[in-house]
Amino acid sequence: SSNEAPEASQSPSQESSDASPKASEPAAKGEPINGGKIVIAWPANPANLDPDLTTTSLTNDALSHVYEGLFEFDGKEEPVPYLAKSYEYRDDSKTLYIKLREGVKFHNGKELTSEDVEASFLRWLDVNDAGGIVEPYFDKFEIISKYEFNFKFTKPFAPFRSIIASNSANQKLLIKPKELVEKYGNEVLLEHIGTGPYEFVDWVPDRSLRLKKYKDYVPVDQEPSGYSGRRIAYVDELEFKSVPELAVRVAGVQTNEFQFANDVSLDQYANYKTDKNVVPIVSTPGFQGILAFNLGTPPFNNLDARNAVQYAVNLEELATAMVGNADFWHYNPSFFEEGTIWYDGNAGEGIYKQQDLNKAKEYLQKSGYNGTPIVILNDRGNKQHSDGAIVLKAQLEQVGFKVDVQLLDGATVSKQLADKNQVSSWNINLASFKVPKPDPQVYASWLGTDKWISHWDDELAVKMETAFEKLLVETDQTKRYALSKEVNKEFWSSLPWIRTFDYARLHLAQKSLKGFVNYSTPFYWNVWVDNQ
Amino acid sequence: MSELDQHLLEISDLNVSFDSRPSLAPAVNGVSFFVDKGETVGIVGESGSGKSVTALSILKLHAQSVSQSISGSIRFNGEELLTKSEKDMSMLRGNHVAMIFQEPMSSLNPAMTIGSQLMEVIKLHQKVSKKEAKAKAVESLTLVGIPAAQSRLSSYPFQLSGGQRQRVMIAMALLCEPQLLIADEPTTALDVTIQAQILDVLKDLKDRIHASILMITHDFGVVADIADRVVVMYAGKVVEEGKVRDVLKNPLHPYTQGLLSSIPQIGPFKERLHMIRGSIPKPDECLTGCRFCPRCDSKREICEQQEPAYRLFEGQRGTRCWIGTDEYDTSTKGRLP
Amino acid sequence: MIPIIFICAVIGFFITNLMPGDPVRVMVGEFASEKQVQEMSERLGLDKPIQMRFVMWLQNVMQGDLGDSLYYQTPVTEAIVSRLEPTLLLATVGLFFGVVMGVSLGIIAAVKHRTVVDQSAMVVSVFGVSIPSFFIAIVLILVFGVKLQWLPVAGYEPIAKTGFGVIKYLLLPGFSLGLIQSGLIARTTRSAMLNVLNQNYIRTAYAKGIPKYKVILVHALKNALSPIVTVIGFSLALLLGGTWIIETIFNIPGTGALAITAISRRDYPIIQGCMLFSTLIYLIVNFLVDISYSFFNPTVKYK
Amino acid sequence: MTKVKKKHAYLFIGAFIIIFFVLLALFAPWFTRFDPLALAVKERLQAPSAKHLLGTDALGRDVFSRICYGARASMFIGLAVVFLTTVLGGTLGLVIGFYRIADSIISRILDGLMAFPEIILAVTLAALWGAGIKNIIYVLTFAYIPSMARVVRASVISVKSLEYIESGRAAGARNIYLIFRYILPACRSAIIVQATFCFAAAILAEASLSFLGVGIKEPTPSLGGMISEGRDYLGVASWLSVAPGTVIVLVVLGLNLLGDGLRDHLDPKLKTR
Amino acid sequence: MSRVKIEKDIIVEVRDLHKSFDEEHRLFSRKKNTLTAVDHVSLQIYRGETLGIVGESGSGKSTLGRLILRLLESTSGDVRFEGQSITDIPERKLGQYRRKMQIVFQDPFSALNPWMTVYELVAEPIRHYGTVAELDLRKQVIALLEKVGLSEADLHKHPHEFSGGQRQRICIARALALQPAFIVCDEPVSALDVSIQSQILNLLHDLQEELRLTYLFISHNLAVVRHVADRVAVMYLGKLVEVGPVEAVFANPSHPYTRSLLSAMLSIDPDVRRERIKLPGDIPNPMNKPSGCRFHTRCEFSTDLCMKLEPELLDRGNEHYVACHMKELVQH
Ligand SMILES: Nc1ncnc2c1ncn2[C@@H]1O[C@H](COP(=O)(O)OP(=O)(O)OP(=O)(O)O)[C@@H](O)[C@H]1O
Ligand SMILES: Nc1ncnc2c1ncn2[C@@H]1O[C@H](COP(=O)(O)OP(=O)(O)OP(=O)(O)O)[C@@H](O)[C@H]1O
Ligand SMILES: [Mg+2]
Ligand SMILES: [Mg+2]
Repeated sequence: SSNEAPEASQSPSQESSDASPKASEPAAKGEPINGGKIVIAWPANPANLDPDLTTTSLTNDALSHVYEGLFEFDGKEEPVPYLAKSYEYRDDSKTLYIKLREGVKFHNGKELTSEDVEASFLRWLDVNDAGGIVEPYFDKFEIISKYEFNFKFTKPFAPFRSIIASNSANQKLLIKPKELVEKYGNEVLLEHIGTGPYEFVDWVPDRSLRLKKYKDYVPVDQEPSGYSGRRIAYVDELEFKSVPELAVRVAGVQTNEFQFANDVSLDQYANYKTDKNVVPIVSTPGFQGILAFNLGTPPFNNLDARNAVQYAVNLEELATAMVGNADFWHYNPSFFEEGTIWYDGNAGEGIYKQQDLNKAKEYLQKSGYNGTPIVILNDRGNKQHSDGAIVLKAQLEQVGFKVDVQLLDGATVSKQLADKNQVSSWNINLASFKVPKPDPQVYASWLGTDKWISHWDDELAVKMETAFEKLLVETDQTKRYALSKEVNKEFWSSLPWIRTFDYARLHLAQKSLKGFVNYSTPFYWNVWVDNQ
Repeated sequence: MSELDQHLLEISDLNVSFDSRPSLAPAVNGVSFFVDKGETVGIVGESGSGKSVTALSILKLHAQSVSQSISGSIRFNGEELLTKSEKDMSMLRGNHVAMIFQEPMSSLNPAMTIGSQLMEVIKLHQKVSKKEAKAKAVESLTLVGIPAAQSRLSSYPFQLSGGQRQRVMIAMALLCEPQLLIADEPTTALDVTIQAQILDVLKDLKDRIHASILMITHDFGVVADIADRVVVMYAGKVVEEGKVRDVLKNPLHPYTQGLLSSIPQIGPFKERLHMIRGSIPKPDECLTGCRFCPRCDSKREICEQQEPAYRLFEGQRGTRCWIGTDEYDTSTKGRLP
Repeated sequence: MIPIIFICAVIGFFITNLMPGDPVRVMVGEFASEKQVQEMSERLGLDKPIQMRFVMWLQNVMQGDLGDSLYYQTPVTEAIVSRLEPTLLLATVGLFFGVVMGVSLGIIAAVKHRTVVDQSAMVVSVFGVSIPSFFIAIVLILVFGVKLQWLPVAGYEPIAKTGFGVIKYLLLPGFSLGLIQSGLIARTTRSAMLNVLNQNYIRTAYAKGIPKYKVILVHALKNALSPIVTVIGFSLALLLGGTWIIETIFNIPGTGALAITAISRRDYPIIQGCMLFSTLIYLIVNFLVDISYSFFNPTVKYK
Repeated sequence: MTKVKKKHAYLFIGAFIIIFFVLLALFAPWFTRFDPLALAVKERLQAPSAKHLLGTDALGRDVFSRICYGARASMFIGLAVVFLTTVLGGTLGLVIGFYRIADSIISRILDGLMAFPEIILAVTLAALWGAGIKNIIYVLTFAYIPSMARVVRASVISVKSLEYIESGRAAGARNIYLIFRYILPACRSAIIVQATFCFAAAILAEASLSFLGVGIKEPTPSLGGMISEGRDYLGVASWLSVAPGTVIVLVVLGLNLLGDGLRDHLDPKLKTR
Repeated sequence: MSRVKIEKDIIVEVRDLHKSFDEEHRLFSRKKNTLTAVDHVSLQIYRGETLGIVGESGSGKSTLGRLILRLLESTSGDVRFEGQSITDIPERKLGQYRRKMQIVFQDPFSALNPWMTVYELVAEPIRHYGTVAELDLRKQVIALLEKVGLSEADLHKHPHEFSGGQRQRICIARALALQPAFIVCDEPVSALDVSIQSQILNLLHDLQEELRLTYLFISHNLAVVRHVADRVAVMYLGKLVEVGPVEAVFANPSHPYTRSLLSAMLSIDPDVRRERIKLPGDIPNPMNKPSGCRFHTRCEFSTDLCMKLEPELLDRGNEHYVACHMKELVQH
């Protein structure tokens, strides 16, 4: 149904050829070589490796090599069957029938059956955030046979496949053997047994996570596309190392100590380009930037004040400060990337990127803002956000806000953002998400009455929620597109956060790394090392 | 002068000045004297008169941190020392010429045992086994009157009394049976009783190994006790020399006379002591004329104008004073301060 | 010693627990739901009031149990012990560089007192102390790791695996650490040596005919050693504090990096454990320094 | 003669460097054409030029202005820490060194505090009290008091037994008078050395704190913070950290020279003869 | 110095004065070592006289001097000044006695606060005690300086700019500033050259005549003590072993220790042969003193009695006190 969707890994900057990630991709030249090892330098330490329990994207990046989903997104961002062999909506779309692929083996040698899916799903439903979205509409899990089962819902639940395949913010349902689920229950998993091309070896927190090639892996017989299709483990070992210092991550790739480094400096792109040893990889879509309001406390519990910010912000300046080179960021008023089926170019018309200081001042006046300094709260460990906060301060002060930028350490910030008892400790937070996989439904867990960080609790919130509700139960895709526009409209009229811009991430690959495909989440199957 | 009656040590026209203050009078200014074999020569003078600088010049032991220029000649056994290399000097030091210093409390290395400090010298200058070195060390300690010498070898300096330390220093100096022992105020910091002990030890040893001693002191008592001849220094210059008896009984220079009469005498009690006015000149004072002149009771005009030459007399006597010369007799009385 | 440790432990407990921020949030991630948070804090026992936690913690500490890490779920002592090897090795290499550079600079400066050599040596030592360690570290990485490719840019492999080869991971970080320490050591050495070189027994040594290098290295150095060792001990204590930043940069999994990450995660038991650990190290180092005096200062041994 | 001149040369060079940077910091507004906080995002990461003497940073702020103002913050921190540490630690050291009564107890406590690595203390306290110049000053003061107190205590104890103290007592001097006229001057050189050390350490500690993310509150520039920020741009805009780094090195060097010179200068025995 | 007839007016009386130092506590050792520096000493000093104290280094001479001025607190015993016990009076009332009792130290290099000018140094005692106006103070200081042979030009110099002799003069001026009656001279000339030594001794002599001062003159230079003192006391390991008029003691030393001490004196007359009475062994460790007579370990006449019983200081006639069991040695 998403045939028209163009390739997702499209560069935002096709007009400027030298910055094109296409050009820099180590294309799959030559014959794949078996063996060797890939060391990936991570910027941070994942908090834990339980994919159901943490929202850290790094965990997901790595464990996608160990666990697999029933569905995976293909290159057109369409969830296609993966561990599932086929699926079918039945019963007015209230039932999702799935037939598993046969002969798929877990790393412990056991074959994948419906029971394993059941156990994994129920745990996911209970402890995972995305499970929380599904739960209110879920009825029961029905095992039909060893390889067949039904998901039963109380209402039609359209985004289900997208949600259980989505690897952004760890919503994906990953299939574990029943024994593993039973052993750990809702506790943090300390062992990992999946069906993927790599099996878990060990994890030393803050140091490294090691995976090794799973010998008995049987790839699906499909051409690779995006996250879907044939996965072949060429290298014997993958090691994910925590390397917080940027300079070291880069230096390591330059010297071939690491073959890949996540999240390096966009500002140094030109340098990397001229370095013969490395290949910069612009990963796009990368992040979606927002300015999140604290909607539970003045002044931003008032729509006028939010509008004042909306018109005060100069996105170009903000983007230049945070990202730099214009090749690496672009405007986007919609929830999704241009090119995806959900893209809505008309969203936010007349309000998005319309800096208008007079209008902003008017709104501010109207809001009855009393001059109390507003607090921009951010983690000072995140350079982009802290730089953005400083620029934002200047912009807001132009229209009459008093601003106090508080850049604190991560733990303090996340605590204050979430603390329901200390609602008034902040007003604005610069945030960014990894651009979610197509289905607007994922936003439902953030935008709504008192969700995520926003402390939003008024009639606008209810309206927003209702808009999502409609989208949820509608299974007809065309109707859903229309409804998603509705959601966009609702969003822009209530401004629960301010949409800024989307920006790329920059990774660095060693020149020896071959076969790498640029995808929003880097993966290392079908990739080999050639030290020639 | 034939080989035979050549002096053991002969210093002539020694000048030492410190580069840090080149404009001032040299610390040692034209000093000449000699020491014969088996002889004990005392150098007396007040603090700052240049005694130590002279003594240190012989072995070129001036502090490394201060640069100085030395001129003149110092001959030991006929060999010129001033032109010798540092390496050759090392061969000489502690071997043929030994030196002991004023402060026994601080002249021994506090972090090394007596034994190792003694044996170090032997091993350095003589080819002997460890055992022999040890035996020698014990022997020399016994020689200077340290009881239970064997067990003392493993003691550290702080475990010894001042007198014992000075005796260890002497023992160390005598290990290689040097021809010349330079003793820079070896007893000044010690109690009278210990001073007497040390002097006795020195006399004893001198007889035993026939070494010559250059004894630096500011105490005429010490000179009277131990020396054969005496050299009196004042402000970097030799002002008088002669046999001890001659100098003490019949001092020629007003300075020597003043010094001797300043000493509280055994004999009839005196109400007041004789005293020399003022104090030793600073390096930048009295650069012309006789440097003792401002303190001298018998000075005349000539004394202020011109520096007296050093005159040598019969019987190894010498003095640097205008008194007794024609110029003095004809000169008018100098202005008194 | 015991009271100091006890006081530090109590101070440590309250300081860490009063820090703003919440370990639970850190663990479940930014986008986690309230429910996840709730469950996690129950799991970690952080839902109880601080007084109660203090009493429990005290009881455990009395029995030598520092508790479990909130994050690793392993006993704190185990976490620290498992990180000890790189830190100790790093501190040793750092100390080695610091001492070698510091002491030799100091000696040279003292021997060439008041000359150009002396002044240059002191300027070099000032450089060492006045450049932030992380900056030195990054420059070293760029020069020796990337440009010359003599050494790995970062990382660490346990000695069990690499044997003597472990040294290649320690040279750069050790040198950065050593450079910082060398300044202080050089200055102390210089003044101690100057002091000693003016002592009478040095003149005595020369008078005995001992060659200059021997006088300086044997007679003088031995006596100058006690202030030098004091400052080296002090450096060692500092080193164990200084490894934090260096470990973070060079990606060395030592106790320093452990403490830093524990702070950013508010892993209270680990922070407390690290505080206790460094107190202990400090006291042990001080104790060793005191003992070592007796080796070169006979007065201490015999009195 | 030459020796005397050389010694003064230290004092002069040190004082010159320090005065230069103090003036630069104090009169920063006169020297600088740009507001250190003024953003000019379009002109980000420009190399040094006639317009921007030391280039611009990632937000287009003028690095030269930021250094001037950053020196202000860093030197202020340094001075304030030195001042507080000297007054508080010095007093403490004097009291326990001179009166000996509380000595054993307080020394123990100081030992305990010294045992806390200063960075961990700083990081935790900064996390507790929040970032900001004032808190950094408190934190560092707190961290340096023990060593200052110990140094002063040691030098008081060594001076206390000297003959001239007794002579003062015989002349009828009371304890307070003895402390201020007899003991304190004798501790001066120890205090100067320690204060120099504190100053340098404070500037650097501020840098380390910035590295760990608990330094001076953004966007206020500080030398340490600038080095720390600039390190991510070493490849493209090395001036971002090299320039403030150079300033720190010069200041610390100047301070050392000044401290040494001052110590010699205040010692009457070494004064010109 | 003054050979005039001594009136028997006691200015300072020391009764059974005792001082011991406890060694500081150390790691690993429970045992405390005690060092007795002054051991139950009784002594009288008459107004206008000079009492010399001689003895080897470490015999407790300086400690005794400091105890008398209460610069050190005694362990037990009593010091009386002009009939008044000053042992127990509180620190703040001590001032009125201190101004009458002053001290001149051995080492003029370390006895002057290097950070003060001459003016401050000399004015200091007056400032602490008197209420003299600043203008008068200046005059007074200049007068004092002139009295000791310095001049107004020296007023604003620092101690290091002076030679040793001049510094000792400053010390003396400082001690005289309060017009004391009694001065402890703790080896005032030991650090000085002979020519300077005679200047200072003469100065002290003149001042004594002029101001009717009483001196406690501590020295290990026997010739000097002999020259300046009216009476002399000999100390050995914290005890007085012999006290008497200077002529009597020097002409007729009665204690074996005094004898050996005097025999070690050097003469500048080359004709005088020194006949040293050699003492075996060294001065014992003051922490661990011999029992009985503390000299018995080195005494050629020692008997069993000496080892057991400590001899008392007894008058052997003519105010010549000796602490020795050997009666026959004490002959006149
Ligand atoms: N290292 C030096 N630098 C500069 N001047 C020096 C140095 N050593 C000695 N002098 C000067 O040289 C002169 C003679 O000093 P010297 O030590 O020889 O005197 P002395 O006769 O040994 O005195 P004392 O009896 O005090 O030992 C003095 O004026 C002294 O200040
Ligand atoms: N403050 C002190 N603490 C410990 N011991 C002391 C102290 N002052 C003096 N002593 C000891 O007391 C004894 C007597 O010392 P004192 O200074 O009175 O001797 P002295 O006769 O003056 O000797 P010197 O001739 O060397 O000046 C010595 O053994 C000395 O070590
Ligand atoms: Mg001398
Ligand atoms: Mg004394």
